[in-house]
Formats: sequence, C-alpha cells, structure tokens
Amino acid sequence: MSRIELDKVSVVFPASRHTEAVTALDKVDLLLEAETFATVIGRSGCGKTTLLNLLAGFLAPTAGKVALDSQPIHGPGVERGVVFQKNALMPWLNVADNVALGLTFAGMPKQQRQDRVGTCLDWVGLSGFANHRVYELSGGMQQRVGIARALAADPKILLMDEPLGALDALTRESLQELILELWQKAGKLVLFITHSIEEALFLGTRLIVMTPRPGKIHKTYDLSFSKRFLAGESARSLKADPDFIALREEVLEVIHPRGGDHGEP
Amino acid sequence: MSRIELDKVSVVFPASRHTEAVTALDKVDLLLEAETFATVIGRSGCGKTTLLNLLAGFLAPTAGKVALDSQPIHGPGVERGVVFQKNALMPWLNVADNVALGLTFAGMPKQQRQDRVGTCLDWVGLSGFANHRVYELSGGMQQRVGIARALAADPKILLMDEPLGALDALTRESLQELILELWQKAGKLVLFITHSIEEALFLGTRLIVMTPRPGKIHKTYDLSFSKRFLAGESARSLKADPDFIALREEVLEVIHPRGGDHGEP
Amino acid sequence: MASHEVKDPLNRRYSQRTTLIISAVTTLAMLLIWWAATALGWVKPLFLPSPQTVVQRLGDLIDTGFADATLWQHTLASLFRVFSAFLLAVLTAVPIGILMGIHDFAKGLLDPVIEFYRPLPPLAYLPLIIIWLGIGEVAKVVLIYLAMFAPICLSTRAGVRAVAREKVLAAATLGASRLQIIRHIVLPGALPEILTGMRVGIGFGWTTLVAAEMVAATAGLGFMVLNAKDFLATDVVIAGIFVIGIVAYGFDLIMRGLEHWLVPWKGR
Amino acid sequence: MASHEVKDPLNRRYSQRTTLIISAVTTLAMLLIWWAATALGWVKPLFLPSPQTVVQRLGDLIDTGFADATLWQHTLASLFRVFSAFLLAVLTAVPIGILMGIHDFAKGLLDPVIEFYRPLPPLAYLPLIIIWLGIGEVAKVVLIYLAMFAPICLSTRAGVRAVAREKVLAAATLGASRLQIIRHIVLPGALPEILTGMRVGIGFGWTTLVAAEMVAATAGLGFMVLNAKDFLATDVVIAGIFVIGIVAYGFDLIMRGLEHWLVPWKGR
Amino acid sequence: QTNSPGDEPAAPPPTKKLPKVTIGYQSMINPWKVGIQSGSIAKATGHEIEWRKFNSGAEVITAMASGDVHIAVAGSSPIATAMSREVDVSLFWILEAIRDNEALVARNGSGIQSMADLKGKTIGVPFASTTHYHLLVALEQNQIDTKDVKILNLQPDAILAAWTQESIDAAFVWSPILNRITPTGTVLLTSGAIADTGKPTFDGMIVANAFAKENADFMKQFVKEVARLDGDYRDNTAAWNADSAQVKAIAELTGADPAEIPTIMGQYHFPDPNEQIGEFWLGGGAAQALRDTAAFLKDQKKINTVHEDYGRFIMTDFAASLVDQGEPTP
Ligand SMILES: Nc1ncnc2c1ncn2[C@@H]1O[C@H](COP(=O)(O)OP(=O)(O)OP(=O)(O)O)[C@@H](O)[C@H]1O
Ligand SMILES: Nc1ncnc2c1ncn2[C@@H]1O[C@H](COP(=O)(O)OP(=O)(O)OP(=O)(O)O)[C@@H](O)[C@H]1O
Ligand SMILES: NCCS(=O)(=O)O
Ligand SMILES: [Mg+2]
Ligand SMILES: [Mg+2]
Repeated sequence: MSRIELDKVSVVFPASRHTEAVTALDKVDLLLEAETFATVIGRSGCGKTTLLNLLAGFLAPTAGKVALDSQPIHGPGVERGVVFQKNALMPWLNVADNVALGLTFAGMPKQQRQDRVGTCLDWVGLSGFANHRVYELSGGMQQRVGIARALAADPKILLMDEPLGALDALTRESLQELILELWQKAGKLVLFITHSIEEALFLGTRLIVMTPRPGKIHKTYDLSFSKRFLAGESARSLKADPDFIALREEVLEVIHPRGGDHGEP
Repeated sequence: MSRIELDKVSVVFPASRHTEAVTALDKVDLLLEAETFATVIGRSGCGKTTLLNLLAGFLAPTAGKVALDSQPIHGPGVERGVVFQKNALMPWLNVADNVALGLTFAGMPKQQRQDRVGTCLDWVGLSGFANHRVYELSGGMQQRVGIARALAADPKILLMDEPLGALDALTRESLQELILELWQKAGKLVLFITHSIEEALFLGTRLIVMTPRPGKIHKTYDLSFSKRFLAGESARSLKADPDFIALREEVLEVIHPRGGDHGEP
Repeated sequence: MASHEVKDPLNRRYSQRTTLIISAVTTLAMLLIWWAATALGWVKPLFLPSPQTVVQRLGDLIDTGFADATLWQHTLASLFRVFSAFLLAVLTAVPIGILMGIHDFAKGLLDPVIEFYRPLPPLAYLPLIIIWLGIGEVAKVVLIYLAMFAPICLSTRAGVRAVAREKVLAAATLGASRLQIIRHIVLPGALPEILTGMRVGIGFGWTTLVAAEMVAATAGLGFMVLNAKDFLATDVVIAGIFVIGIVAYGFDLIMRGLEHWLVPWKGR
Repeated sequence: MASHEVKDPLNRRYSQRTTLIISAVTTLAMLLIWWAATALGWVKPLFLPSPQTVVQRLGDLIDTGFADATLWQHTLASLFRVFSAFLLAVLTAVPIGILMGIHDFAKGLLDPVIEFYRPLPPLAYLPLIIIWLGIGEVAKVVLIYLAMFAPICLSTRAGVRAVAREKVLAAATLGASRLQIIRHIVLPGALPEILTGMRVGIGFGWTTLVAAEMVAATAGLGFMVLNAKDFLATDVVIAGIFVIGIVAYGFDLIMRGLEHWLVPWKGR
Repeated sequence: QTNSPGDEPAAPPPTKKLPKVTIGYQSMINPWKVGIQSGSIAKATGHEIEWRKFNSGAEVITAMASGDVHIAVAGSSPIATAMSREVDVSLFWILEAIRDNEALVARNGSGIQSMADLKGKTIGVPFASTTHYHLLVALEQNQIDTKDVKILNLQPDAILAAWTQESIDAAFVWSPILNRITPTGTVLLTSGAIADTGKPTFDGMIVANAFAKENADFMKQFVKEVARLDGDYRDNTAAWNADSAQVKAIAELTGADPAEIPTIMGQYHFPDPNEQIGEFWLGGGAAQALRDTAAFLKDQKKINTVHEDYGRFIMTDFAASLVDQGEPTP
C-alpha cells in the first residue's frame, strides 16, 4: 500500500500586491510506491516544500490530482508523518511530551507511551533531555526532537523537509543511518528534501532533481548507494565511488549550470 | 599599520539562572598584520563570533589584552568594518541608503555618495535593487547588502562573520573572488569566519582552526591558495590540488574527530 | 482560483469578504432588533428610544443643539481638548521615553513616578487636579494629557530598548556619533512602537474625556451625555454615544493609516 | 567581574541594581520635597497635606474609617466588585475569544459589537447601564465587566490567530481531532496572550472602578475618594489614591507572576 | 499700563479693567437668578461675568478652593466645610433661610410612613449639602444609626432620575427637584422643622477673600443689584407670576416649570440688608450656625477641625454699605 500519485499537478500562488503570481509547481507527474526512499534536491525556491505540502495535505493543487492509494488527498492524515523545515514543536511541552504528542492523541496508555518515547529519544541521541524544555535546546537538538516526534507516531509515509540541515557532520551521519535503518525495517515510503547533493545520493533509492521558474521535476535517478550501505559497504568508500562522484558532478551541473543565470538564491 | 594583537585573552560568560558559566575564549594569543587574510573555522559554539566581537570592540575581554596598533580597543571604530552573522540592516532605509549609511555619517556629499553606492552594489550584483526595501529581498540578497555596506565605508580592517553562508554556490564564488580582489588591491586586514573548510582554505593566507569548551585556537596554517588563484590558477584546479585535499582532510579531522564526542551542535 | 489555498484542520479562515458580509449582516440585524423592540413596545422609550428617535435627535442636535451648544460645538470642544492634550503628550512623552530608553539613569529617575500614577483611575486623581488647577480648560486638558502620557512614554521607551543591539553596533562601526545613532537608528527603529503608543494613548485620552468634562464644562460630548442623563434624555445619551464611538473609530483609522504609511516595515 | 560586558555606543545599560537604587533615591527625594513643601508652608494643607497627615489619616482610615466604613471594608467592597467582574469576564471572554479566533463566522458576528463599544468611555455608557440595571451592585459589576471584556476577548482572539499554522498542521499529521487541536495546541498556544489580556483587563477594570462607584455606592475605595473630595478632605483623597495605586500594583505583580509561572516559554 | 522701575507700587486705579469675574450658582429658585439671566448684574457692576452652574455645594467649594471661581452660592453646610478646611472665603450675603423648600420625602410605595421606617431603606442626597447635614441630624435625633440606612450620594437631577426609576425610597433635596418628587411622595420632615430644633441652615454667597479685598467696588455693586432684585420680589410678589418676564427667566435658568415657581419662591424668606447685618444673620447668628454645623460634621468625621469663631469668615461690609446708603427697609 502507500502509493502516492501526482497527475499533472500545478500549484500557482496568485499575485499579491507586492509579488507576481508564482508557478511553484508546473504540471508535475510523479509516482511513489511503498519502500521507496525518494530524495528531492533543487535550488532554493524550486518548489520542494510545495511538493511536500501537497503530499502532506497542507496544500491543494491549483490543477491536477494528488492521490494516496488512489484516493484524493484532502488534508493532513496520521498515516503521513511530517518533519518540518522550520521545526513546529510546542514550547509549552517538554521534550518527552512533544515526542509523545501523536501517542497522546491516539490515547496510548501512559506506560507504553513512555517506553516508546524513550526509544525514539535514544534514536536521535537525546535520552538525557526528556524533561528539558524545547526552547532550552539548540537548533540542531530541536530538529532532532521534531524527527523523534514524527518517528514516534510510526507513520507509513514519512515526509521530511531538510530534517538534518542544522546538524553538525557527525550527528548528521548517525541520523542518516538511523533513518535508513527505520526505512528498511518498516518498509516505509520516505520523501526526504535536502540541500546536500551528497546526502541525496547517499540516502535515496530515487533522486528527484527539481528546477525552478516554473517548478518542475527536471530528472529522476534510480540509486542503490543506500542499499549498498545497508548491505555493509562503508559510507566513505561509497562516497569515493567513481559512480557517486560522476553523479554528483552531473547533478551539480543541473542545479547550478556553469555560466548559467545569476538568479537570486 | 592595522596590526591586531591578542594577548592571553579570555572571555567568560558568567553563569545565569539557567546556564553555567561558559568560557567562550581561553587564553587566546593571536597576532594579525595588515595584508593578512585570516579565515576562522571551528564547530558551532567554539567562540568564532566571540573572537570577532572582541576585535570589533563589541565585547571587552574578561582577562588579557586586545590591541589595535598597540592601542587597547575600547569600542567599535570606523576603521574596523563588520559584516554581521545575522544581518543588521535598517528596514526603514532602502538598499542604497543602507549601503550609504557609513558615507552619510561621514558627511559625504550626495553625488559622491551615490557614485560610491552604485559601485558597491555593482560588486555584489545588486545594481537593479538600489530602491528596493531591504525586507523585500531574499536572505542571500540581504547578506550581500550587508557586505556592500561594509565595503562602501572602505575600512582598513574587515571583520566578516559567515558572510556568504546564505548564498548559492555561484553567487558565493563570485563574491569570494570580489573579496579577494579588494583585499589584494587595498592591502586590507581581513578576518573571515566560515563553516566551509573549502572556503577557508581557498580564501585565507592564514587559517585559524578553533576548538570549543573552552574556546581555543587549536592550530593555525599559512596558506597560499588564494595567492595562486589571484595569480591566475583556476579555482577548480586549486581545489583538486592534492595539498588542498590533504589539508581539507586534516582540518576536518580536527574539527570533527572520528569517534570523538557527540557534543551538541 | 483559490484551489491552491491551504487546508486548515481548524477551518479557521473565511475570506475577508465573507467576514465583512457577516459583520454587515450582524449590524443590520441588531438595528432591526432594536427597531422591533421599540416599535412593538417591548421596552419603554425611557430605557431604549427607537432608532428613529435617536436619528431624529441627532438631527436636532446638529440643527439646534442641546445644553446651549450644537452637536458640532460639543464635538469641537471635545476634539480641541483631546488634541491639545495629545500634542502636549507627544511633545513631552516621546523625548522623555527616548531618554528613558537610552539612559538607565533617566529610567531610574522617572520610572517610579510613571509606574505609580499609570494604573490610577483618572477619576481618582481628578479631585486633586481640580483643586490644584481649577475648573477651567487647563484642568481638563491636563487630565487627558496624563492619561495619554504614560502609554506614549512607556511605548517609546520599550521601542528604544527593542532596537536591536546589532543595529546600534553596526552604526558605530560605520562611524556614527552618539547623536547620529539616536537620529538615524534609535528614532526610526523605535518609530513603530512610538506610533503604537500614540494610538493607545489617543484611545486612553478619549476614554478620559467624559471624566474631564464631568466638572464645570459648558460644552463637549461628554458634558452633553452627562447633562442629557440628568434629564433622562436617553435619546440624546445614545446619540452622544454614537458620536463618541464614531470619533474614536476615526482616530483609530487615522492612526492605523499613519502606521501603514510611516512604518511599512513594521513586523518585518 | 563584569569586564566581559558588552560595550554599547549608546551607554544605555546600567546594572539593574543601579537602576533600582536610582529609583529608590528618586522616591525618597520626592517624599522629602513633599514633606518640605508642606513643612515650610509653601502649600496649604487643603491643596497638599503633609506626608505625616496622610500617614496619620491612613491610620485613622484603618481604625475608625471614613464614610461609615473602614479602609478595609472599602477595599474589600472594591475588590469584590473587580473580582466578580474579572471572573465573569474571563469565563465569557476567553471562550468567545477562542471561538472568534477559530471561526471567522463568530468573528464576523461579534466583531462589530465589540469593536464599537471597546473605545467608548465607560462613563459615557454608564447612564445607560444605570437606566437599564439600576444603581445596585449589578450595574457596578457590569460596568467593570464591560471594561474588562474587550481586552481579554480581543487578546484571546489575537492569541488564537497567532498560533503558528505549522503547529496546528503538525498536530493534524499526528492524528489530533479538532477538539484535541483546540485543547492541546490552540489553548496553550494562545495562553501567553490570554494572560496578557487578563493583565490589561484587570488594569482597565480597576481604572473603571471609580466610575462604577461614582453612582450610589455606600462603600468602596472610589466611593471613599469621591466622598472625601466632597468634604475637601484632601488627605483622605491622597491616602485613597495610594491605596488604589498599591492594589493596582499588586494586581500587576500577581499577573506577572502568573505569566512567569504559567508561560515560561513566552517570547521564545 | 507701564510702570517704570522707580515708581511707587501704587494701588490699581479704579478704572483698571477687571479680569472676567466668575460666579457660581445653583438650581435653587430665587429672585437674583433674574439678574443672571437678564444680564442686569453684569450691567450694574459694569463687568463681564462668567456664570457657572453647579449641582450642589460640594462642587462649589471645590471650585472655590481651586481659585477658579470668585463668588458662589452654597448652603451653610458646604460653607462650614470650606471654612473649616481653611478655604480662603468669606460669607457676605444670606441668600435665603432654608425652611420648607428643603425636605425629606418618602416615595409612595416605599412603605415609609415615619422616620423610624427609614431603617434599611435607600435615601438619596447630595453629599456635603445642607440636606445631607440635615439628614444626618434627623437620623441622629431619631436614634437611627447611619449604618442602618443606605445613603447614596446623588446630585439633585440624579435624584429625580433615581426616583422615577424607583431605585431610591426617599430623598432629601431642594426645589425645583423637590417639587417634582413631592407629588409621588410624602414629606417626612422639612428643614424648617429641623431648624426649629436649633440646627438652622441657609444658602449664602461666599467670596474669595483676595478678590473681595481687591474689588470692593464690584462687590458693593453686586450686592446692591442682588438686594434690588430681592426687594423687587418682596415688594411686588404678585407681579412675579408665572407669565412674568422674571419667572420665565428663572425657569429658563433652572429648568423649573414656570407655573410652580411662584409657589416655590413663596416658601423662602429673602432677608433684606438690615436683616442681613442683624444679630440673626451676618451679625452673629450665621457664625453660630456655621460653628454648630461644623461641630456636627466633625462628630460625623466628615471634617477634622472646628474653629472657635466663624465670625472671622464673615464680611458684613458689603451688606452694610447698602444700609448706610439708606436702602429702604420694609
Ligand atoms: N504561501 C506562498 N505564497 C506565495 N508564494 C509562495 C508561497 N509559498 C511558496 N511560494 C513561492 O513558491 C516557490 C516555491 O517555494 P518552496 O517553498 O516550495 O521552495 P523550496 O524549494 O522549498 O525552497 P527552499 O529550499 O528555500 O526551502 C517560491 O518561489 C516561493 O517564493
Ligand atoms: N551573550 C552570551 N551569554 C552567554 N553565553 C554566550 C553569549 N554569547 C555566546 N555565548 C556562548 O559562548 C560560546 C561561543 O559562542 P560564539 O557565538 O562565539 O560561537 P560561534 O563559534 O560563533 O558559533 P556559531 O558558529 O554557531 O556562530 C557558546 O558556547 C555560546 O553559547
Ligand atoms: N441648599 C442646597 C445647596 S448646597 O448645600 O448643596 O450648597
Ligand atoms: Mg523549502
Ligand atoms: Mg557565530
């Protein structure tokens, strides 16, 4: 199950007093099946978050159809977990209660809830911070709480908007591994937006390269680096693989063509 | 002239109700001469901005001495231009007036001011935006206005806190080249904080690697890549130079030691 | 066209037009109920005169007036008091607020005075003002002035304190003198809050108007309402309230327009 | 130790302790001037009684009272009115504010009413309230209630609207029902502004107290001050003003404490 | 006017233009109102006069204390209060002795038949006024504790409103409001009756001392005109009928019904200049009455001090100047 289908989907933000109309997505077709790890890359403003918002049900398309298991998406749903670009934690709850939020809504008994929250905090390396207020944490730690919150609810589909952006290299790597493992174990469908080409290549089974004005899917690649990693190859050697480097150069060229336009970031 | 000297400088932020005392800088010695391009790198929280604040005169050391041309620094001065990490533009002024601010304070006549502002906006690729309100610009464009503002005042010493962080790869490169050229032409003393090891290696004649808790200068390197670039070598070939790659690995190892602590970002 | 609009699990946004229409309908409905209540005799005119009576009284007030002055004269008298007080308040409270924002010394000096009198009901110190300043215009203007001073001054102070330190430091590295910093950074930086303070202040002042006109006034909207009340002229009371409400709304519109015009960057 | 402290080209921060000391000195200086002015006979006691007289009168007020009630009884009467009104206002304004924040329909329905009466001086509609509700406690509590309702309601509405959309969406993706969103996201998210509204509201209510007690009261701090004024008892007027000011300050302290305690995340 | 520095400080020449004189009046019905309305007082004194209407004596004495009002009308009780509080004023004219024109009235349907029934009832009265004083006296004389009744501070107009709405059970007030409420009530007690127990009240005119000293001439002209109007009423009472210009003028100023004005005025006694300076009034009685009033108010904790002698607050010169000139006495 968990099959997402976009059929000629366009999103146009109408002109306002100060801005012209923006075609954030232009007739995008996309098919994502369970067990896909889709990574999305593209310049700032090319429509990555817009795409994610469509799937999350936060946004309805101006034209075209967005369907989950052949049913049109009408709004947010518990089967689609979201990790937000700008974290959306509740400052009035401590770390543990933030992570437990989905479980609370589902009415899970307290003991069970605590166990699950403990596991998830462990995953993201925040075991010692259960009782901290979220605003006492650094940006990177907050981002990890947001990831733990989404993971705790164990959704079939995981939509992540630059979830590792604010993390330092080491933490970032360990969370990449965690997400890969969870994805493999549970057969989730993951959509993962990133600004790092290396990350996109390393994690995805499907790389979606987008270009802006109007927002379009320029090209998609089928990848196997993550599978090789899970099979035991080291991250270092994978990233030194000539295929990896060649692909990196290719994608870079697509995103930032040499001698191309100087358009605003 | 323009010689900056730090003599056993420590900065301790005292404990507050919620936080323990932080030793942001611990007995740091540093000597910077005119025509030095110093790049500073280190993990988040290692004291880079604190170092810059000392030089800018925004902060007084808890212990030790900070001197400019043998005179202790007592506060901000017009000879030390600053590009802020978080841009500090004036939203009530348009782009041109923001850039002209230093010239206005100095009482420069209008015509002359306009010429100078035009040049500076040209440099940062914002010629068409002179009359825009700064809050109408993207983050990257605002950062460039901040750079233009500092450049317009033509200070002897230029202190820059991650000035190119929010820029896309292409714009970033052209601004790197601009800063290098200005530095070379005017014989300025530049202190440039960055999170990108590549950028630090490429730009600096002096690389300062800092480590946190307590904030210390771990090591400094004398570099010549920027000089080679200005002499005509291409950036691509420089970055592929084995020396460059070896140094990159070395610095990376210092900043993020494998198997090292998992400290918060 | 609005198909791109974002879904909200709370459904909390209608279009602005819809809301306006609902508001218009509500207003009409209330007028209708008022009319029905009086036309069907549910309430005595002493308690609630009919809308027609009020409108007619409004006409009378404009033509012939009440308590020896026309509506126009009453309104002018009140506006004069409020605007004199406002002018005085802005001219004193803004500089003092800036000083308090810049100098902790000034803050320490003036804080106890302002913080103490601020929460006092103007009616409580009205007796003192009358005994000190008499029953003329001065006492009235001072009462309104005092009601306006605190919000404008405290807003200005808060605005100055809220000017980002980096902005001030940036100006200093660009060679600004102390005065240049105040003129080019602090004043414009605090302007949004100064204007907010002025808006709140004029509202406070208007609220205090009736208290000011309670003693020995011979014209003014507050005086008119109080006088009408003494003669159980409920229609004049209600007409007066409408005029007071409309003027207050006008103030608010003007101040909002001013904000929009002077500080378009507000909240950015 | 403060050598690490940041230099500011405006020099605008002293330590909090310094400011407090300056404030204390100012307060003392003012008391001294007051004392000197009366002791040296610069002003007649009728205009400004000496500090000693006021303190002594305060003692009398506590022991024997004024206008057939002790200071304690006057204070209790006023507190009772303000707190009844406050309770009523919170119980009605918060739910209505939430509804207006969530539903544009409710907003459209109630906005015209609230926006119209909000800027009206309570003294202006006091005559109507008296005509409709008489001169008993109900009229007094209603007047204070009305002064409190608008700020609490509008703050609550603004707070609800300010709850970040992402928070609501996040809750929805975590499976929250509409009610769960209101209970777990909207209510705590709006709490800081609700508390601000309550603080402003209780201030407004207190300011309206004297107006409420102007008509037909037999006890209350406002009544006491007005009554004292009628007999030119300036000492009692000033003593009353002090008590009113102190109670107002107490309210503010309590509400700030409540904020600190209930919404420690405010502004983060 | 120019004064060179060397000049002797000379007394202001009599031709000096006075600043506008401010005079406060109340709603009581009396002949001098005609002089306000017709402008004859301004004409007689040759000065521009700003007339201010006050609701009751409490407002009057506050305004006098502030110095913004030069001359004003107040009852003996607020006058006693002002003098005890060291307001710099003097009584210089007795406007009227108060008798049946101030009365305690119980509203029909309130269930009050006698003074004793007042217990637990609500009584409206303008605080600090003569009626407030008399209400307190009457309660004391009837051994009713002030805490057993609900005394509300209501200005005369507000008393009428509250009466109409039946939110008060009784009121102690003066005309013209008194005449509006008596048709629907029962008079329990008149001020005349209380006066007969040795606690008289009166309405008088007070003047700021400094003003009186500097403008003796104005004062003389002023009392002369007031006395002339009183005299005209006394001499031609019948001519002051409902249709007369005088009564219309009074009605205009006070809001009273012209038809009832002659009756109301009939209840008053307006002393002539000889009576004014006589033993009963300015010559001694007034000071005694003020002292008694003050003593009572002090007992009631309304004021703090009672002066030994209230005679020093009384100026007989202006009234006396009329007698010297051979003003006719009836
Ligand atoms: N609510 C909105 N109203 C108007 N325009 C919008 C809105 N949201 C996004 N846009 C525009 O749509 C385009 C795509 O935005 P989107 O947020 O999807 O970009 P993105 O690829 O996620 O960028 P980034 O990498 O910076 O997050 C941009 O040009 C943006 O300005
Ligand atoms: N005003 C302050 N009060 C207390 N601690 C502070 C203050 N400013 C900085 N610090 C602490 O000092 C240390 C150094 O901070 P600094 O801002 O210099 O780091 P940085 O290297 O610039 O980091 P980044 O790369 O994130 O900008 C940090 O641990 C920080 O938490
Ligand atoms: N006689 C009533 C007038 S006064 O006492 O209120 O001055
Ligand atoms: Mg995005
Ligand atoms: Mg920094």
